[in-house]
Parts: sequence; C-alpha cells; structure tokens
Amino acid sequence: EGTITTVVKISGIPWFDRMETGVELFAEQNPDMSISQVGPASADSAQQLQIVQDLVAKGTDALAVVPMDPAILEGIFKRAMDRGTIIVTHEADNQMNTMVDVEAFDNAEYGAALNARLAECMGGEGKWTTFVGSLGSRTHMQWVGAGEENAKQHPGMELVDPNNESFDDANGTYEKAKEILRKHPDIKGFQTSAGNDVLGVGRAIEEAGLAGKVCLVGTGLPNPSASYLDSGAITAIGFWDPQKAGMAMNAVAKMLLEGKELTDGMDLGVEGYNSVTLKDGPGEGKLLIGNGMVLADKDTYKDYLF
Amino acid sequence: MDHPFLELRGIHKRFGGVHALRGVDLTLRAGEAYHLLGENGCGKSTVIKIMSGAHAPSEGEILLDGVRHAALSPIMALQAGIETVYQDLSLLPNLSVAENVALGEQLVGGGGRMLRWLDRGRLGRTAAQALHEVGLEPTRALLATRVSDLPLALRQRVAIARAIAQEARLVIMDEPTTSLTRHEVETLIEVVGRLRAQNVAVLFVTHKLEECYRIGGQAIVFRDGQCVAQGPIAGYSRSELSELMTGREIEARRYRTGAPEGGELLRLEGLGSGEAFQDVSAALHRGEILGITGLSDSGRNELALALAGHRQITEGRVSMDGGPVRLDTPAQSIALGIGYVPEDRLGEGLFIEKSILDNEVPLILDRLLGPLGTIDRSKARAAAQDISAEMTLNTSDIDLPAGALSGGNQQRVLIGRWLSIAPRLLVLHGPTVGVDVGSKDTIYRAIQSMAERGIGLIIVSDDLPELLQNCDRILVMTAGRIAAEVRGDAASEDDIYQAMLASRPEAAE
Amino acid sequence: MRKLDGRLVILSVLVLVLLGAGGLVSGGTYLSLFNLQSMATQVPEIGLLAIGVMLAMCAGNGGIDLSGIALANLAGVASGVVVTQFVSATEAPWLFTLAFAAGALVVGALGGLLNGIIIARLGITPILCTLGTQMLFTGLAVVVSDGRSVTIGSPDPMYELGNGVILGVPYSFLIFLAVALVLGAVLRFTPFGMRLMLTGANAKAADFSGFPKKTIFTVTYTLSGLLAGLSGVIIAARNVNVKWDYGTSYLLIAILIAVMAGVRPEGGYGRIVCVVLSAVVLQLLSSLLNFIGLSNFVRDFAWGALLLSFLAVGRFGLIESLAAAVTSARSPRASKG
Amino acid sequence: MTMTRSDPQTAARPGLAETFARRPELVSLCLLVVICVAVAVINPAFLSPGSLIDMGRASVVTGLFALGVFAILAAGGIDVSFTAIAALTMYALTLFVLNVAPGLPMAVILLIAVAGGTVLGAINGWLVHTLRVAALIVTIGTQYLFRGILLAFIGTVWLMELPPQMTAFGKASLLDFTTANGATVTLPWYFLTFPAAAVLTWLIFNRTLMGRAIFATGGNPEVAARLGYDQRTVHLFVFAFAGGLAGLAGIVHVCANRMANPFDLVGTEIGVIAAVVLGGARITGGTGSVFGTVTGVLLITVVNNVLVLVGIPSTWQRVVVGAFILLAAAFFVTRRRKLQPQIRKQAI
Ligand SMILES: Nc1ncnc2c1ncn2[C@@H]1O[C@H](COP(=O)(O)OP(=O)(O)OP(=O)(O)O)[C@@H](O)[C@H]1O
Ligand SMILES: Nc1ncnc2c1ncn2[C@@H]1O[C@H](COP(=O)(O)OP(=O)(O)OP(=O)(O)O)[C@@H](O)[C@H]1O
Ligand SMILES: [Mg+2]
Ligand SMILES: [Mg+2]
Repeated sequence: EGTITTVVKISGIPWFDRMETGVELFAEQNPDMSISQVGPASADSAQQLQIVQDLVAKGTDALAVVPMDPAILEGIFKRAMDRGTIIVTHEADNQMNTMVDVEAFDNAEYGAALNARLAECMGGEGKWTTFVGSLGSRTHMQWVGAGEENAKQHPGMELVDPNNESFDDANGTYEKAKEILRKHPDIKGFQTSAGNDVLGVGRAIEEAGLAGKVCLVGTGLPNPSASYLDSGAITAIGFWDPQKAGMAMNAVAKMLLEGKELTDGMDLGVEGYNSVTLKDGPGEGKLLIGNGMVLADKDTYKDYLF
Repeated sequence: MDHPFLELRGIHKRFGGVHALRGVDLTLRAGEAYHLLGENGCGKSTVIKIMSGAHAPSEGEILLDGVRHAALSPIMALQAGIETVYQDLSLLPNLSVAENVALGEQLVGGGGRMLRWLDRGRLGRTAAQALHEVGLEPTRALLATRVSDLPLALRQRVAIARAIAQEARLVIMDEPTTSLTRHEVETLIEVVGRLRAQNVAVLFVTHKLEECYRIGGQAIVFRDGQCVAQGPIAGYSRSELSELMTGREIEARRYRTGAPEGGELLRLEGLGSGEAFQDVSAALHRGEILGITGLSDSGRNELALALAGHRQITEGRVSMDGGPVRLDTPAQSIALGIGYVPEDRLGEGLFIEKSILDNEVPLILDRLLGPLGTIDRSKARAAAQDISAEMTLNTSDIDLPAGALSGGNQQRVLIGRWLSIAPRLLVLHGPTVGVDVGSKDTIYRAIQSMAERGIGLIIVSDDLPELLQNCDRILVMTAGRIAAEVRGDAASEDDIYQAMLASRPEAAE
Repeated sequence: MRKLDGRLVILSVLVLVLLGAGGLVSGGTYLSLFNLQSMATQVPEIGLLAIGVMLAMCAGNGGIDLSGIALANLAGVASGVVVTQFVSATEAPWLFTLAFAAGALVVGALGGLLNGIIIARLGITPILCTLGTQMLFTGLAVVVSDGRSVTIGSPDPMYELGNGVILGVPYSFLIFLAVALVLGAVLRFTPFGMRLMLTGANAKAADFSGFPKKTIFTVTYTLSGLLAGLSGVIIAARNVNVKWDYGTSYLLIAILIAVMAGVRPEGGYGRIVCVVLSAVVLQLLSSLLNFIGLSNFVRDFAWGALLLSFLAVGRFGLIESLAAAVTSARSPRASKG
Repeated sequence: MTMTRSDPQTAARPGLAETFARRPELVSLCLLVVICVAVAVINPAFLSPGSLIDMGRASVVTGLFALGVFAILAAGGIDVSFTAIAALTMYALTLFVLNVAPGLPMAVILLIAVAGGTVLGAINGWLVHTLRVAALIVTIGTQYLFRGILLAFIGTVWLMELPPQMTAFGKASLLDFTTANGATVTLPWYFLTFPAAAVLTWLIFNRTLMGRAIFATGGNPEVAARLGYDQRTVHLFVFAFAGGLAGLAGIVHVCANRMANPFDLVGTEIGVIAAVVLGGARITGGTGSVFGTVTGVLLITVVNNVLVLVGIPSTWQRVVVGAFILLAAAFFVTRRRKLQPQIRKQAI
C-alpha cells in the first residue's frame, strides 16, 4: 500500500549504508508499504537524475531524495509533483521544488559549532584553513561561511588559502593537506566539510607527527575516524546520524502519503526529530529542521558506533 | 638427401569468396634458383606466404624435408631455414637496421621463445656481416638508424640482408628489385650466386623477365591460382612466357606513335628544392611524354613531389602556358590541372577499404553537386562507371572495395581518378611498379591516348624499357641535377644507364 | 543490392527485445507513454555527445573527443551566466530562450574550433588535446560560475524544449533525430562528408588528392563542439539548471555508444543511424535495470558484458551463422532428408 | 664503393638537435626542469627535502600504472581498464586477508596482488587477441566489467581497519626528516616499488627479446607475426604485465591510504595515459621509453602538487592544469617538428 523509494547521492559508501539501515528499519515498522533505497554507482548528478526520472516514470508514490545537486533535480521534481508524486528531500534547504526538505539541524549553527570547537582547540589564535567537498556544494559552503563568521570573534585567527576542494576523496585531500602544511609550516587549524576530509587531513597531520599540535575539526563518521581520534590527529568530528535522517525522511513521506498535516514542534517518532521546527522553504514547500547535530571527540565518539 | 627440401601438394587457398590458389603442386630443391612468374593476383604472394607460414592453406599438404605438415607457422618455417623477403619488405619501421636484420637469428635460435636475454654483441656482429654481404657498409650510424628513416631502396637491401643473416636453406624474394637501381640489382644477382653456391635454394617473384634470364634456373608460371608450366627458364622465350602468364599474346613494342601537338605547356627554370635537387630547367609541350629517371637518390622523386605541390620549391620558377605559377600545395597544383599518381599505390593512393566509386570521384566532388548542394549519387555513379569503362577495369561492380581488385586494376582506378579532372599535366610516378604484362599493356595504351588528347605527361620511373617504349624525351638526373637528355625513339637502355652513372662523383673516380 | 548491415540488424533487434522484456517485467508500465517519453528525453544529451565522438573517430588520425561533456557544461554555464544578466526569462521568454541557445551553441562551436585548431594546426594527438581542453573547459566553467550551479530558469519555450511533446514525441528527441538526420546526410551526400570519411580511411591518400586536411579536421571538431553546445542547451532545458560537473560519467558512455554502433576508432567508417540506435539501446537497458530495481553496479557490469558480446558477435560472424541456422531450421525435413 | 653514398647517416653525424629529435623524452625533461626552477623561484619551500619526498611518494601509484600503460602503448594498444584491475585486486585481496588469512605475511600479499592483476590483465590480452578489436574498446568493456564485478558482487563497504601488516607496510619508513616546525617527513619503503618496477621494465624492454618483440608489434603487428613473433604471447604478456603492475599499484595505494575504498582509482586512467604520452610514447604505438615515462609521471605529479604552493586559487586550478597539458603538448610537438624536418621528408 504505497511505495517510498529513497534515492541517495551514491550507493555503497558508509554514510548512505548507514542511511539504508534507517530505511530498512522504517520498512520493518511499516510492513504494508514497499520501501527501499537506491543510488547511482558514481558521484554524478546526471546518473542520479536518470534514476529519479525512471522511478517517477515507474509510478513510485513517494520519493525521498538526497540530491547530489539540488539544482539539477528541480526540473524533474516539478514534473513529478505535477504528476502527483510525493517529493521529500534532505540536505537541500535551497530546493525550490520539494514538498518538504528535512534538515538535521540549522546549517549555520552547525558551521559555527564546528568552528567554535576548532577555536577552542587553537586557543583562538593562529592560521587556519577550510576544506569543502566542492565549491558547488551549498551546505559545505554554508558551514565554512558560518565558520568564518564565527572566527571573527577571535582576532588572532587568520584564515589562509580557504575553500580547498576535496572531492570527498581522502587521498586527494591528503596530498592537498600536505601541501598546505608545507606552505604554512605554522598552520594551527583545519575545518573540513565532506565526510572523508577528516581522514585525509588527519592522515597528513599524523604522518607529519603533528597530532595534537595542529587542530582538525570537521564532518566525519565515528567508525572510520576512530583511529585518528584516538591518536589526536582529529580533534573532533561533527555529524548527524544518517540512519535517523533516512527514517525522518520516510516518516515525512508517509505522513504526506496519508494526507496528514505537518506542524511546528511535532514529533516524527525518530530520535533527534522529536520536536522539529517547521519553516517556509525557498519554494512552495516546507523546511523541517530537527536537532540532530552531534559533536564527538576522543572521549565521546564511542557512544556512536557506526 | 633423396627427398626435396620443400614440396607443396594440392594446395588450395580461399580468402572468403576468393579462391586464390586452386590446387598448386610445387617442388623446390636445394641450390636451385626458381622464378615464379604470373600476372597480378594470380596467387604468387599467396603461395609464398603459405611456404613461409604466414598463411595456412585451406587444403593440401606441405612436405618439409620429407616431413608432412598441414600448415607451417612462421617460426617453424624460419627454423627450417625458409627466409622470405616479402613484397612489402616486412621491415619493422620503428626498430633499428641492426635489429631488423639480426633479431630473427636470436628469436629463431630460441625456438620463438621471447622471454630470454638479448645478446647485443651478437646482434651487432650478425647484422654487420649480413649488411656487408649485400654491399652496404655497416657503419655504426647505419646499424643504429631506424628503418623508417631510410630511403626505400636502402630498405629493400636491409630486407635482403635480413633474409641472408641466418643459415638459410631457401631464400624467397617477392619482387625484390622493384625499387632497386640497376647497379643494386647487380649486387643482388651476385648475392644469389653466392647463396646457390652454398646449396641454398632461391625463389624469385618478379615481373622483370630480363633479370630472370640473367639469373637462370627454373621458371614456374602461375595463372589464376594454378601452376601452368615449369621448366628451365632458358627454354622459354619472352613471348612464350607472356603468353603462358596471360593466356594471350602480347608483343613487346614501342607504344609511342604520336608526336607532341606543339605549344609549350610547362617550363621549369632553375628549379631547386633544398638539397634534393638544384638548377633543373626543362620544358614540356602539350601532348608530349617526358620521362625522368635516375638512381633513387638522384632527386627525381623529389622533383616529382615538388611538381605535385608536396615539396617546397626553394629556387627557380615554374610557368604554365607562359605565365608564372606557384605550386605550394597539392590543391594549388590540382587547380592548375596538374595530376600526380603516387608511387606507393596502397599507402598514398588508394582508399583501400572504400568502394571503387569512392576511389574514383574524390577529385571531382564539387562537380557532382545536385540542386541542393549535395552530391548527386547518380551523377557520381555515372562518372565512376565512365572512368571504369575508360580504364577497362575487369569488374563493373563499382561498389566493390578497391582492396578486392588486383594490383593492375588498382593502378587503373588510381590513374582513372586523375583522368576525371581532365588534367593538363599528369605526373606518373612508377606507373607500373609491380604490375604484370597484361595490365602494363592497358596502362601504356591509356597513357598514349592521354597524350593524344593533348595532355602533357611526365613519367618518373626506373623501368628503362617502360620509358623507352613510351616517352618522347627522357631526362636523366644525377645528384640532384639533370645530367643528360635523350630521345625515346633513338636511345638504348645502355645509353641511359651510362648517363646515370657518368657524372656521379664516386663513379668518376 | 547492398548487403544488409549486420550491426544495424542487431541493434534494431535489441531495441525490440528490450522493449518486450521491459513490458513483461513491469507489467506494461515500461511501455506506458509516460515512460517512453521519459526515456526519450534522456537520450538526446548523451546521444549528441556520442555523435560528436563518432565524427572525431571517423576523421582518423587517432581521433577522439574527450571534451564533449565538459564543453556542454561550459556552454550552458557560460551562456547562462551572461544571458541571465541581460535578458529576463520572465519578461521576454522567447528572446531569453533564443539568446541562451545561441550563446551555448556559439560557446560550443568556439570550444570545438579550439580543439580543431590545436589538432589540425599544431598537430597534437586528439586524445591529448581533448584531454587538456576537457580540463580547461571544466575549469573555465568553474571560474565563470564560481563552482555553483547556474539557474537558467524555465520560461515556457525553454520548458517545452526540455520536456514538451508534440504528437507524443518529446521535442528534444525530435531535435536529436533531426540533427542525426542532417548529419547523416552531410556525411553521405556532401563533399565535406565524403572527404571526411576518405581522410579517415587514408590520410596520405587524402593529401595526395589535395584535400584540405586541416580544414576538414577543424570543421569536424567544430561540429563536435557544436553538438556539445546543443547538448548543453538540452541539459539546461531539461534540468532548469546547469553545472560544471554534470554528467562526468558521460565521457566513457559516449565512447561506449559510438563503439557499440560500430564506428571504427581508426577512422573512415561509422553510421549515424547506428549511433542513434546504440544510444537508444543503452537507455532502454539502463531504464530497464532501474525498473527492476537492480543495484546500479550491476548496470556497469551489464554494459561491459554487452560491449564485449557485441565485439564477439562481430568477430565470429555470429549473425551470419544465426541466419544460416534459422534458414536450416525452417526446413528441418530437408536436412533430415 | 658507390654503395655508401646512398647511406644518409654517414654524411651527417647526429648533433645535439638530432639527439633531441630522436629522444623526445629529453624535451619533457627540460620542461620538468624549467617548471621546477620556476616554482622554486616563486616559493623556495618547493625545494625543501620534505616537499621533494612528498612529490616522490605521490608519484608511486601513478608511476606503477604508467609503466604498465607504457608497455601496452609500445605494443600499439591502449588500456583504460588498469584502474579497475587495481581496484578489484586491492579490494578483494584486502577483504580476503581481513576475513580469511589475517596472518598472511606482507610479501605474500604483494605477490598475490601482482598475480591477481596479472590474471585480470591476461584476460584483457586474451580478449584483445581473440576479438581482434582495438584495445581501447575491449578495455572500456573490461573496465565496466571489472568494476561491475567489484561493486555488484564483492562489496562496496570501505575497509577502514586494515590488517596490521598492511598498515605497517604503509608506514615503514626508509628515510626520516624533521622540519623546522617539528613536523616529520618520511619516505616510506613502498616508494621503492616504483624505481624497482621502472628498472624491471627497462630490463625487459632493452635486454630481452620480449621487449623488442613488443616494439616490433607496436611498429607493425602483421609484419611482426610474419617474422615469427607470436602475437598471442606478446598481447598476453603486455596486458598481463600492465595488469600485474596495476595490482601492485592497487595494494600500495591501500597500504599508503590505510583504507580500502572500492570506489578509488577508477577515473584516473586518462591522466595516467597523458603522463605516458607526455613522456614521449606515441599513442599509435612502437615508441617511447621507460626514462620518458618516468619523466612524464614526474611532470604530471609536480604540476598537480604545486598549485597550492604557487598560490593558485582553487577555482583556477583546473584551468591551469588543462592549459599546462596543452602547452606542454604543443611545445613537445613543435620542438619535435622543428628538429626533424629532413627526417620527415625522407620518410615520405
Ligand atoms: N578480397 C576480394 N574480395 C572480393 N573479390 C575479390 C577479392 N580479391 C579479388 N577479388 C576478385 O577476384 C578477381 C580476380 O582477381 P585477380 O587479382 O586475379 O584479378 P586479375 O584479373 O588477375 O587482374 P589483373 O589483370 O590486374 O591481373 C578480382 O578482379 C576481383 O574482382
Ligand atoms: N588477405 C587476403 N584477403 C582476401 N583476398 C586476398 C588476400 N590476399 C590475397 N588475396 C587475393 O588472392 C589473389 C592472389 O593474390 P596474390 O597477392 O597472391 O597475387 P600476386 O600473384 O602476388 O599478385 P601481384 O603480382 O600483384 O603481387 C588476389 O585475387 C588477391 O586479391
Ligand atoms: Mg589475372
Ligand atoms: Mg604479390
């Protein structure tokens, strides 16, 4: 009775594997519905577009999409909604054509929080730099933007060579981080955005024997980052639980399918989304913001094993 | 030693629908010289490739030293001492002369296994020895030169050197003398003599009967994939051989009967191109046939290329019909009505996989346009049919790929292509290289009829009988200059040959 | 008469087989008008790039165009950035659409021209040249757009171009077919087309025939660039937005399509109708896999297997033997005799 | 003798220009030197031992790939599947060691990686030989196939915890430096795989019959076959050789990165081919040298690794790399042409 398909940016990577566990959990809770997750084989918005288009043509009732690039999907989302398909998105607070965009937290708050943690480690002083997945990644730019804003409270902090692109590739990030360490031998801090950035930068710091001397705060997952957190190469990681986000998206999609009303402060029945903020989105749709932000360091990461 | 070295029994070979060999029986004995004669496409190269293991026969068997084989592999043939100089030379362009000549020895010595160390010292020694035997001084620079940087005639000798570099028992040469000058042919004949003295069998394929008579031995005549005659070559006259090959009579004669119609077409004054040739002055009248010959490094090839717009002219002037012209690009030459039939038919002339139609019309595409500015296929077909008919191609199916034609017919397609632009001047570079007597006849007739229509013709060739049979005048070039001019109806081969050598500095010493 | 082109036959049969299989597994949804239209709108952007690759391959000289999708993105991004500044999509929708399309086509043609000049005049191997320009175009698109996606907007004409249908057929697909038809005719019936194919078949012979080889290369790559520009227009129309990193996987897929269509990488041979069919086959297959809900990694596997089977079929003349088997199966009594 | 005059080589002894023309890799070498000097002038930090060592280790994986690609280019083919071979071997092998044979010594792991790559490469070679199609096309097919097998049937999960011996291999240092700010720079042992592979490749190409057979095949395959060089062996060998190097590169990549990511590597093949071509190997086959290949790899590595150092903003980096490839290629070609006019004419 109703199909909800979750479409992720790319299948197979840890982040979305974790999300899939949420989707599967939700499927168990709703045995009468047909619920599944798919995603393209490589990080290419064209491939994701194709999948969405085929799913719409197939007649799927609701799509919960984590857009690779929100802008590229605007066209198909509009057509899908015209056709009566329910569209819910995640990590796309600028998506015009969506019914509800689910965000784990307020992006500006998250970026500021990461930077506050970094500043604390740096003692509010010294050179620092930022990494983003790509210059086109809106959330990443929001995070580092908010970070820069936050850093202004500390006149001693000097931002150098900002917005390095990592393409979410740990190896490339590693090379780039080494180059930055060389160019700025006195650098004190890194704020990173894409999930793999902490791994690349962390490795560069650790290999240079600078663990504990140079601070690194960025988005990352607890399991992969564990060894670097232990060694002190990573100061702290920030994240939200993709499992919960997946469940939240599906819960919203189900409510929309059943024609239910979304209200400010409601409880989605998912941890971190027990009292959500509901705002008007950039388009017709709504923006639903939870409070799923987590900052973890050496001492606390073991509470989140995924 | 009672059985012959190599025997072919009932060999058939089919390429798709083409039945190239239709039951060939052949016996080759040690120390004997054989001449495999026949028209283009009668299967000579194919039978050779079967002996050398490059092709497997479709039917029949091969007896090597009395041992029966269904087919040979290249390495088996090489190990048995069958060495081949292929028609296309089969050199490796990117390897050095030394490697081309002497790598085979080590490969064959190891039974074809390649994961072995290379003995560089032996490589150099073997190569030097073999090059010396074909009359090339094996300097270190020569040994290290890449074959792609060598001129054609030199490559041919390198190929021959490769064949004799190892202990051979049968040396096969498929048209080895096509691009050799007369002097180089002499060296080759010496080599053959030496080989025979060492009890090595030699199998020649050639269209130059004169050379066959000089070498002597057995003649083997092929026609349409079958062996139609075998016996001592001295026992056959030229016309008998021609008749056996073609199945009809062809007399040797001077084709040139007309005379220039007067009116100067082309004038070259003090023409020069870098180091290749200098101070070339000549004139050509409408309907005249001018021959140009010389040794391979005499500058004759470069002069031909310069006229076709393929080589920069650095000094002097060219005028046509009295007015100065520039020949900087092929397109300019073509626009002036100068046609050029290149020497290397397959490499530079034909679009081998494309249809005969496509091969005949590329120069006149702009004239085949219909009202929409597109090519009118029916016009194109008509034009191609006309050319085919004029050149008497042996097929009327112009959709056949050019590669399906025999060498003679391919050359006709190529000349036909140039006829389509109604050229005022046609430069023919080696027009009958590797073409059999039958096809030569057709090509010569076509040349004469062009001259009768007032086209000026230049034939660049080292086939002296060809020049004497066809030309009004013949220019002999040496060392980049015109050394002599002789009349086609009055000179002899010997006159020309003397002129070729006369002013060469080394020969004068 | 002319022999039937085996490649054409297999591709056509495959189209039918895939449509049939899709209809079966989806209970008919696959064959619904909506899905057919949806698939048809997906073909043109990659199909046009594949034709570009084919042209480059046909010209010989190791021809290939790796810069297609990068140029398509640059065309969309550059034209989008400029045109949105001067023309308002809401106030002058037609003018806007035309200006955007013209801009993208111009950028595409210029990019192609650059490839052509580098390859023909400087004599750089196409693979190296287009690799360099691929990075250059991508980089320029990043610089122009600051790495963000550029919103083109969807004024009516633009929307129609990307998603509209006429007589049930999407405009973009019709445009694709029309371009294919025109180019097919150009290759077959114009002096340029014949010269292009002949040059690809034997560049030296083309030289001796006085063909303007440099011009031919330049025009060929410019055409390929123009196709990329058109592809960029269609991407923009379909997605409302353009971005520098759209379609990174198209690079190899375009080559895959050309090769499945039987285009000879050494030059001199290729048929546009086969490229069109080949693009359709890939689309049908990939949509079918999406319908079945198979992991997208299986699709990679399927494409590899498909390509290799194509090669095997060609190599061992399987069509001919199949045809022979079919005819002998038709008269079983005769063979049992 | 009258014969000697027709020998063009005795007339002009090869001068400097000639040497340059015959050895195009010297052009790339000069280019490399020029770039290094320029970068060092802009930012002297470039010449610090740390920076050079980083450059060296960044070149290992590309370098191993490039040597394999060079072998295939020399034989007249091209390969785009080697990254997929590397990804498949490294991931399957890491998984195997983790789950089945945790105690496997590192040397054995390396051997298995090479063997696995060799087998996959040999499949390429066999297909190229039996299907008689351009290698580019066959390897596009096998790239999809190998990657499809890896991701669809073997796994997509990132392996973050490597077996300890692999981590140790990735960390084991050959040389250590401590820089001014207390950072240490290490040249790891695995760096040696690159020079070792280069020496091996050089030996094969210049000191064995196989090397000459590969060049012969690249020069003209039909002729090579006629002269007794078994084409099947040559094809199998070059592709297997490239596959083996790719397998090695894959496992080195895993150990150096301390994680096995099945999505890695695929997508970098065109860059590797560019490096080899910049090193003087022609895409049409039969040319190139090991020295040139190494130079090409260094050239690409340096350009990719000095962008930040020189202060090129992130937005402009692709433009710069793209422009560099074009300029280098243009420089390369025009140099070659200027120095080689006579030779080209003769070749007509
Ligand atoms: N590969 C091929 N495919 C199809 N047909 C071929 C092929 N090779 C040859 N043929 C046909 O077989 C005929 C016989 O070929 P052959 O080479 O013996 O011609 P020919 O009559 O001897 O010509 P010439 O007078 O020039 O010697 C050719 O004219 C051609 O029509
Ligand atoms: N590989 C091939 N595929 C198809 N047909 C072939 C092939 N090789 C030769 N033939 C055909 O077989 C016939 C015999 O060719 P072959 O090369 O043996 O002739 P030839 O006597 O050497 O002629 P020429 O004097 O021109 O060298 C010709 O019709 C030719 O077209
Ligand atoms: Mg005949
Ligand atoms: Mg022959």
